[in-house]
Amino acid sequence: MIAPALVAEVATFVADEARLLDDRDYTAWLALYAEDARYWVPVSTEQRTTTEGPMHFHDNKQLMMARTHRLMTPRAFGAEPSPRTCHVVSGTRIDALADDGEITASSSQIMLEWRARGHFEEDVRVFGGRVTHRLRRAATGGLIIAEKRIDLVNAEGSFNAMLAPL
Amino acid sequence: MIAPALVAEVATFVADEARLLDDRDYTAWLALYAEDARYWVPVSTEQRTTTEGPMHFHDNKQLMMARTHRLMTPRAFGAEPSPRTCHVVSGTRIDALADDGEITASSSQIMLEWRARGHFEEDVRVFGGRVTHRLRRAATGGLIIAEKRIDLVNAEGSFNAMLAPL
Amino acid sequence: MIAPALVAEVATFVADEARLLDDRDYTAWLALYAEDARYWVPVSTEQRTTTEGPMHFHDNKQLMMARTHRLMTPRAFGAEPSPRTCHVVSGTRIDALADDGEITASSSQIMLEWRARGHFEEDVRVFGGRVTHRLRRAATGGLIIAEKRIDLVNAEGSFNAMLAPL
Amino acid sequence: MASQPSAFDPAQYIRDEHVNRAAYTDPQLFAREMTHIFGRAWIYLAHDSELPVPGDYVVRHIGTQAVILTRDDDGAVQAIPNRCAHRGSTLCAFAKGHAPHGHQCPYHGWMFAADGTLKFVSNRANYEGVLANSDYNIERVAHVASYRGFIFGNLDPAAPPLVEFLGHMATAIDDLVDRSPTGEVKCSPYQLRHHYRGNWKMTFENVNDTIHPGFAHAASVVSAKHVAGEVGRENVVPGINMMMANGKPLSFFQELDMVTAPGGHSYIGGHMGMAYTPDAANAYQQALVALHGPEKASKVLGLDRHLMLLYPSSTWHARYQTIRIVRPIRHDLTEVIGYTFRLVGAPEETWVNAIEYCTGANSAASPVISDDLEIYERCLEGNGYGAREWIPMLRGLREDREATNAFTRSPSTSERFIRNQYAAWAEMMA
Amino acid sequence: MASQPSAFDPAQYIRDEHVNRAAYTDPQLFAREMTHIFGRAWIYLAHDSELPVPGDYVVRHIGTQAVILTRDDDGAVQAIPNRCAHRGSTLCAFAKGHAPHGHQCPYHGWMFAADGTLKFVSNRANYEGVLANSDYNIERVAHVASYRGFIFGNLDPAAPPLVEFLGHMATAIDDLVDRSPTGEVKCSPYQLRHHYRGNWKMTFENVNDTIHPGFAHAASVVSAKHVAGEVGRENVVPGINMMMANGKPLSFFQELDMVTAPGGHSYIGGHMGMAYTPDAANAYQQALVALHGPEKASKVLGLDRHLMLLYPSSTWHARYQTIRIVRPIRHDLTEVIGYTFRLVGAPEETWVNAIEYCTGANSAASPVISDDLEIYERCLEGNGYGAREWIPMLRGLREDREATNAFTRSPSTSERFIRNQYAAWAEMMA
Amino acid sequence: MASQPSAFDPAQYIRDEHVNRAAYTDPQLFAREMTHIFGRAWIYLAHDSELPVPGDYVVRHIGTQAVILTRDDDGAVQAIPNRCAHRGSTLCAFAKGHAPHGHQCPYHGWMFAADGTLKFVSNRANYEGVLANSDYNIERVAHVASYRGFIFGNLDPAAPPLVEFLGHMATAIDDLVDRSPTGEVKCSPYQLRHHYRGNWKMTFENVNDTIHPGFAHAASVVSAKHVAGEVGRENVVPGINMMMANGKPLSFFQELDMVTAPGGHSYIGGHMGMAYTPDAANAYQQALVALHGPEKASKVLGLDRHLMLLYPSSTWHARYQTIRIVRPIRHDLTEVIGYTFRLVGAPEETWVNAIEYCTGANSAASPVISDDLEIYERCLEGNGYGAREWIPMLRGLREDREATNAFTRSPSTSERFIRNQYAAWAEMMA
Ligand code: FES
Ligand code: FES
Ligand code: FES
Ligand SMILES: [Fe+3]
Ligand SMILES: [Fe+3]
Ligand SMILES: [Fe+3]
Repeated sequence: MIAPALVAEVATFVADEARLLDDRDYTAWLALYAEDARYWVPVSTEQRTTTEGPMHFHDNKQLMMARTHRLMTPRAFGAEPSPRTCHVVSGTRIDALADDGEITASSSQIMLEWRARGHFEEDVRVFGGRVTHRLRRAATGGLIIAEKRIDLVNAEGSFNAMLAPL
Repeated sequence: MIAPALVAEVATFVADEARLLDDRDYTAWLALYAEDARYWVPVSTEQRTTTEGPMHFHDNKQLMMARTHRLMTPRAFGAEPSPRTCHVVSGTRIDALADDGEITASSSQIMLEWRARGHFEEDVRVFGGRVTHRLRRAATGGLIIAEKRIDLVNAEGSFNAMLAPL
Repeated sequence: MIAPALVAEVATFVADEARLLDDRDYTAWLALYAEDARYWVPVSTEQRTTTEGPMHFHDNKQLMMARTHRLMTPRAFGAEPSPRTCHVVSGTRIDALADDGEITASSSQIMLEWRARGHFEEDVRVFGGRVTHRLRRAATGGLIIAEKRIDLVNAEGSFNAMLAPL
Repeated sequence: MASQPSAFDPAQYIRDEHVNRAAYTDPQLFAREMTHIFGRAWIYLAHDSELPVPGDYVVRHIGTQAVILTRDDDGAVQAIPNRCAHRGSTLCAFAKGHAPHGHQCPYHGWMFAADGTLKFVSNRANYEGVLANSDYNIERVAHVASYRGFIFGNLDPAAPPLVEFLGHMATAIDDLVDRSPTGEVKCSPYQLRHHYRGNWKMTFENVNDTIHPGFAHAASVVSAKHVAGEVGRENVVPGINMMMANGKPLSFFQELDMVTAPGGHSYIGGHMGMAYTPDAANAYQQALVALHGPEKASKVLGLDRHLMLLYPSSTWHARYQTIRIVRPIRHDLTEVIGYTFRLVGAPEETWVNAIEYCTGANSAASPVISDDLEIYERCLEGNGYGAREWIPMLRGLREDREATNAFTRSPSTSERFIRNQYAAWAEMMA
Repeated sequence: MASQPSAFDPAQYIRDEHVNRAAYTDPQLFAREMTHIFGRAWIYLAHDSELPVPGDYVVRHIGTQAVILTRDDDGAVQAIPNRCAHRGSTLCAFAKGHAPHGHQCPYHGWMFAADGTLKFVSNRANYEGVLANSDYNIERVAHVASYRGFIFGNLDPAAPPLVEFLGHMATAIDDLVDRSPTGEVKCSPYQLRHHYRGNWKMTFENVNDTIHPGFAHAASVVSAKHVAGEVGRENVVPGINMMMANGKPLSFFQELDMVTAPGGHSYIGGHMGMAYTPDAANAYQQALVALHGPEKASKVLGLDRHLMLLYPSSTWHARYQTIRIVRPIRHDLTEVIGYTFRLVGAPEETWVNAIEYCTGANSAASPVISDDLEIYERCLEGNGYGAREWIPMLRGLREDREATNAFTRSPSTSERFIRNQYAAWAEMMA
Repeated sequence: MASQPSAFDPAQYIRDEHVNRAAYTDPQLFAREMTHIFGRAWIYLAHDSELPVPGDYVVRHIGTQAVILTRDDDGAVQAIPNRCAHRGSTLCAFAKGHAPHGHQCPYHGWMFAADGTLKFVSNRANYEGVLANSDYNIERVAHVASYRGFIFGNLDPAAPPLVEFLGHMATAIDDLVDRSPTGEVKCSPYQLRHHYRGNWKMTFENVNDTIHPGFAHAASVVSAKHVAGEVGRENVVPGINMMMANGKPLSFFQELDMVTAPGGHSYIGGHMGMAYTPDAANAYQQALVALHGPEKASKVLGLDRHLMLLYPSSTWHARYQTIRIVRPIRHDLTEVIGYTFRLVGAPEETWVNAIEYCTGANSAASPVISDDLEIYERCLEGNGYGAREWIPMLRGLREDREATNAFTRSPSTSERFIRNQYAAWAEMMA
C-alpha cells in the first residue's frame, strides 16, 4: 500500500509540471528533469523502447534545451508566434515503487493548444493521452523526472507541426 | 456531512473506471458493474427514465459484454480499428447517500477519442458531459456500479458512429 | 506554507463554481459573487488591468445578471437555444494569501460547449486557459468571488458568439 | 455566377443494370437531386401527434430545405420554408414549439401565419405605397397531405395525390396503425439522430439488402453469440437476439420475399419470425380483435414485414413502431432521424420493445448501425478512386417471383430494390 | 484551370429595389467583389499612432489580401502585400512589429524595404546576369493616403483621391478627432476580434438598421430591464443602459435622421441622447473650448451621430472613439475587428467609456453582438433555400427628407442605406 | 455533372524559368496531376521486408488512390486499388496485415485474390447467368516492379521499365543497400507521419534547396549553438549537431554539387561531412570490405549524398537509411511518411543513428521540420494573393558544371532541381 502523502505529492508534482509548460516557464520546466532524462512520444503504443523505430519526440536534455530556447524567441526568426497551451490532468496514480525509490506514475492528460495563425477554430488543437513519469528523489528532497513518456490517443496518426512540448 | 474518506474513495473509483476504458481493459471494466447494472446515455437531458424514448446507449450487462467483445477483435471482421480514448474527470461529488448505502455520485468528464481513419484532425472527437453513478457496496467491500448515466453536452445532437463506451 | 485544508476548500469551491455554470444554475452562480465583483476575459494575456483596452468579457454584477437572465429565456425571443457546457478543472492552487485574508487562486480549466445549431461536429467548441480567482470570506464564513479572470489560450484570437459565461 | 452544369442524361449514370459511382460523389448531381427528386416526390415530414393543438409547430426538411409545419386554427397542417420573406433569416431556431400567433422573425419582427401569410410588418408606415403585404407571403409547400395521421409534403404543384404516390405502400402505414388497439398512435417527443459522411442513397440501398448483414454485421453476430455462450442462450436479452438475427443463414433470406413498388419503394416481406404467436388470453391481442374483428386482427398480428422504404425520404418498421427519416445534407453527408410510436392502448411492454428496437437499430452507438455507417463511409472513399466507374446492380436479376401492377415480388436477396430505386431516380431526374 | 465565371450583369443581382440572395451565397460573386470592390474602393487600414516610428509595421487586409504597412525612414507609410517576390511566402508572421532594416523573408532571407524594394538576395552570385533585383520588388499598393492620421489604401491605380472618396463622410473622421482636447488620438494596442459564418455585407446592412434592435435585441433589452427592476433604474451601470437603448420606441427612430452619401456610405444622425450636456465647469469641455473656441467646441460636443459606415471596409463611432474594420474572408465568413482610440488629453473616464462601449458593442460575448451574429448566420442559412430569390430593400422608399449633392437625409428607419450600398456595389462590380 | 476543365497548355504554368503560382493553389490542376503525373510516373510503394510472407499486405497510395500490395503465394507482390468491385467499399481498413486467403469485402463478403481476381461472391446463385466473376476482378495496377527489394507501382500500361525511369537514380537505392554488410535491409514496422496544409510539390522543391536552411532553420541553428555554449561544443549530442549543420556557410553549399537527372530527380552530392572515416579496425567497415572488397567498400562508405529525390513520390537518405513518401491528398494538403531501414548485420549503433535521423528530420515535432511545414503553409497563403503570379526559378541558371545524358551537375545552391522537376511536370501534364 502506497502512502497517500506520496500519491498526493506526485499528483501535485505532475500537475505542476504541466502548469509550467502552460506558463512557458521553460527554465523552471527543464530544472525538473534529471541530467540523463528522456522525454519521448512514441508513434505507437506498441513501442516499448526508444530503439524500435522513429518517434514523434525523442529528447534528451540538450534537445529539450534547444527546443525550448527556440520557443522563447520566435520573432527573432520571423517564425510564427509560439503556441499557447492549457493542460488538464486527471487520475494521477503511482504504478510502481522501486526499491531504489524510483517512482513510476501515470496520469491522463488533455492539452488544448492554440497557434496564432488567423484560422479561427482551426488554430485550436486538442491533444491527449496517457502520460507516464519515472521520478527520482533529488538530493534536495524534491522529485525530479528521469523519464516522461506520452502515449497520445492518436500516436499512430499524422501530425501537423508540434512546436510546444506536450 | 459525508465522510471525506468516502468522497475520496468514490472519486478514485470513478477515475479508475474511466482509466479502464482508456486502457481498453474491458474485462476489468465489466467486473465493476453489478449483474443488474444499467449503462445509458439519454438523447435528452429531460429523459428521466429509460422508457421515455430511444437513447444513444441503453445497455444491460449482456449488451455491454457484446459491445466490448466486439471492440476486442475488429480485425477479424475487416472492421475499422477500435478507437482509443482519454478521459479526464473533474469535480466528483456525492449527491446522495441512501439508507441502504447506495451512493449517487456525479462528475464532469471530457473524453478525447481517436479513430484511425486517415482523416487527420477530423479523426479526433471530443465528448463531454455530466456522469452520474449509482454505486453499491460489493460483498468484497469494494464499490460496484448499479447504474451509469452520461448526460452529454450534445445529448440532443446527431452523432457519427460511437464505438467506444463513454 | 498554506494550510492543506484551505487549498482543498478553494479547490472544491472553484470546481463547484464551474459545476454551477454547467448546471445553468445562474442564480446560485451569481450568489457566489460579491456585489462589487468583476468577471473578465482579456483579449491579451498582457492586459494587466481592465482599463487598457477592450475585453471579451468585462462584467460587473449587473451585467452578469443581465447575461444570465437572457440565457434563461432564449425561446421568448426567437433566439437560438442556450449552449450547454462541461468544465473540467485541474491543478487548482493558491498563489497568494493577503493579510486581509483575500485569497488569489488559479486553476487550469477546459470547457466543452455545445450550441444546438444542427451543424454536427461544428457545433462543439473547446475553450480553455488559466482561471484566476480573487476570493474573500463572506460573513457567513464561506468564500465569495471578488474577481474572476480567464486567460484563454486563444485570448488574442477571433471568436464567434460566446453566449455562456466561461 | 456559378457555372452551369451540363445538360442531364440519365444514361450517363444508369446503364445495363449498373450505376455510375458519380451518383454518390458528384456535388452537382446532388444539387439536381434536390430539385428533381426531393422537389418532386412526396416527402414524409411528421405525425399528427407531434403537433396536436393549433399553434404547435415542428421544423423538418424537404431535401436541404427546412420547412415549418404548423397546426393552424382550423386544425389543418400548413408547411412553409423556414425563411423570412424580408431578408431571409430563419424564423424558427427550435425544432419544435408553440406559436399560436404565428411565426415572428427574430430580425425585424415580421409575423407570418402558419400558411405563410404576412400578418405583421414592423413600422408599417415605412412601406406605405411601396410594399403590399400580399406580395411577401412566404410561399407554401405546394402540397401537404396526410394518410392516417402521417403528414407528407410535396414541392411540386403538379404532383400526383399522396395515395397514388404511396400506392401499394399505403399498407406500410396501415400495418403500423392497425397494430394500435385504439387505432391511435403517438409519436415520442424524443428522437434519435445519427449522421455519416456518405450519400443519402446509401441508406436506401442498404436497408433492404439482406446479404450484407451476414458479413457487415458479422462482428456483432459473433459477439452476441459469445454472450449467449456465456450466459446461456435461454437467458439472452432481446438486444442480443436482435444482433444474432443478422446471422441467419442466406437460405433463410433467399426464401424470404422482397416486394418492390413503383416510385422506388420496397420492403422485405414474409416471415422474419417476429409475428405474434396467436394467444387468445393475451390482452393486447384481445384488444385488437375487439377493434378489427378476429380475422383482420390475426392478419395484422401475423404480418411480419421488415424495413419498408418510402423512397426517397423514410423507412418504416411497423412491427416495432419505428420510422426513420433520411435527410440529405451534402452529396457526402446524410442524417438519419429515428422516431418511435406508442400504440395507444397497447401494453407498456409493446412501447418498451419499440424503444429497444429503435435504440438498437438507429443509434450511432448501436454495434449494428455503427457497422453500416462505417460501410457507407468506406464506400464513399472507395468510390473516389480506381478505374472501375460502374457499380453492378445485378444480384437476383432473373429471380423475380411475381409481378403485378402494384408491386413485384422477388427473393429478399435480390438487388431489385436498388434497380427499382434507380428506375424512379432516372425518371425524376430526367 | 478554374472554369470561368459567366459575364457579369448587375441587373442579375439588383432589380427594382430588390437584391438577389446570391449576393450572400455565391462564392464566385465573392471573388468578383474582391477584385472589383475591394480592388477599387479606399480601404481603411490603420492609424498613424499604430506605427509611430520608422520601422514599425502592422499587417492588415485589403479584401482577402494581407498587406504590410510600414513606416519608412522618411516617416511615410508604405503598403505592400505580405508576400515574398521569390516563392511567395508571407513575410510577416506577427500582426505588428518593428523592422527597421526591412522585411526579411523566413524562407531564403530575401529582404524588402518598406516600399517593397528588393534590398537583399541571399547568395546573390547565383543570380548574376539572370535576375535583376529591380524586377522582383514587391508591387506596392497603388495608393496609400491618410486623412487626419487615418490611413487608407487603394489597389486601383486609377482611384480618385481619398478626400473625394470620403466626400461628406470626412466629417465622420473629423467628429472623432475634433473630440480630442489636443487634436491627437491614440489607438489602443489591443483589438477585439469576432467572426461569423455569413457574408461581409450583412454587417453593413445591419449596422444602420434601426428597426432590428427592438426585435433582434429584445432579449438583452428585457434582460437589462429585469436588472433595472432588481437594482433600481437609478443604480444601473452604463452597460445596462446601452442594452436598454435598443428598446427605444420606433417613433424615436422614425424621427431620427439617416444620412447616406455617394459611395455606399451612411450614418444615423441626430439625437441619440449621447450628446454632452454643456457644462462650463467640466475640464474636458473647457479643454475643447480652449482648442476650438466656444462655438465649434459646443458643436463638437453636441454632435451625436451613430455608427458611421465607410463602405466597404469600416464603421466609425466618434462619440465612443471606436472603429470596426469589416474583413471579408469567404462569401460565408467574415471577421470584424474593433479598435478603440484614446483622446489624448481627455480625462481617463472618456477612455474608460470608449473601452466599455467597444467591449459591449463589439465583443462576441456581448449579448447585443451575439444577437447580430446569430441573425447573420440565420440569414445565411435561410438564403440557402426556398423559392423566393429576391430580397426587398423597400423600407422607407418614399420618405427621403432632403437631398444634396453631398448626401441624402431620410428617416433612420429607412433601408435607404442598403439601397445606397448596392448602388455603389453595382457601379463597382460592373 | 462537374464542369469540364478547359484544355491544358503547359505554357500557362511554366514560362521563361518561372512557374505560375496556380501550380500550388488550383484544385483542378491538382486533379490533372493525379491522372497525368501520379497516373504515369513510377511511384515508390513499399519494401520487400514489409510483406515477407505470402498473404502479407500493406496499403499504400498512388496519388489519391489507395492500393493494396499483397505478397501472393508465388512470392510475387500484387497491387490493386483498395476498392471492392461490387459497390466500392474499401477492402482493407488496417494499413497492414495478413490475408492469406485474399481480401474479403466487409460489406457483402466478396473475396478477391492478391491480384484482384474475384474468388468468391456471396450467395452466388443470385448471379447465375447474369454476372461472370471474371468481369468483376479488381483491375490491377498496370505495373509493379522492384529494384533491389524496393517496390514501385505504375498505373500507366505504356510506362517504360522501372530501371529506365530510375536511370542514374538507381544509384540512390544502391547507395542504401550497399551499406548493408549482408546486402539485406529491413524496414521498421513503425512509421513517422506528418502533414501540412500545402501543395505536395513544396516538399520536392524544398528538400534539395540548400539556401533555405541558413534562413528558415536559423532558429534551430541558434538554439543548437546556445546549447553548445551551455554544455560545451565537445559534449553536444548528435541531434544538436544535426541542427547546427544547417548553419554551414553558403560558400560550403556553393561548392557542394547538386545532381539532377531526367524525370525530375535530383540529389545533393559530395561532402556533407557525413562520410565514414576509414577505420580498418571498425567491425562494420570490416564487414563491408568482406562483402564488397576493399575498393567498393571504401567507395560506399565514402559516399555522402544528401536527400535524393525520386520525383514525384519519395525522398531517399541512404546515409541514414531513411525514405520519405510524399503523399498528395488535396492541392492544399500533403502527408509525408518516414520509413527507416535496418542494415542487417550492421552494429546496433547504425540503426539507432537512423532512428535519430528520421525522428529529427521527419517528425512534425522536429524543430527543423516544423520550420519547413510553417514555410509550406506560409507559401500557400502568400500565393493566394498579390498581383505577382509568376514565381522565379532562376537561381543558378548559368552555373551548371557538367552535363551528361544521365545527369547534370550544378552547385547545390542552384534551383536547377526545381527547373528539372517542372520539365518533367510539363512533359507528363501535357
Ligand atoms: S429578416 Fe425577417 S423581418 Fe427582417
Ligand atoms: S520565398 Fe522568400 S526568400 Fe525565398
Ligand atoms: S461492396 Fe464489396 S461485397 Fe458488396
Ligand atoms: Fe446493416
Ligand atoms: Fe444589432
Ligand atoms: Fe528545411
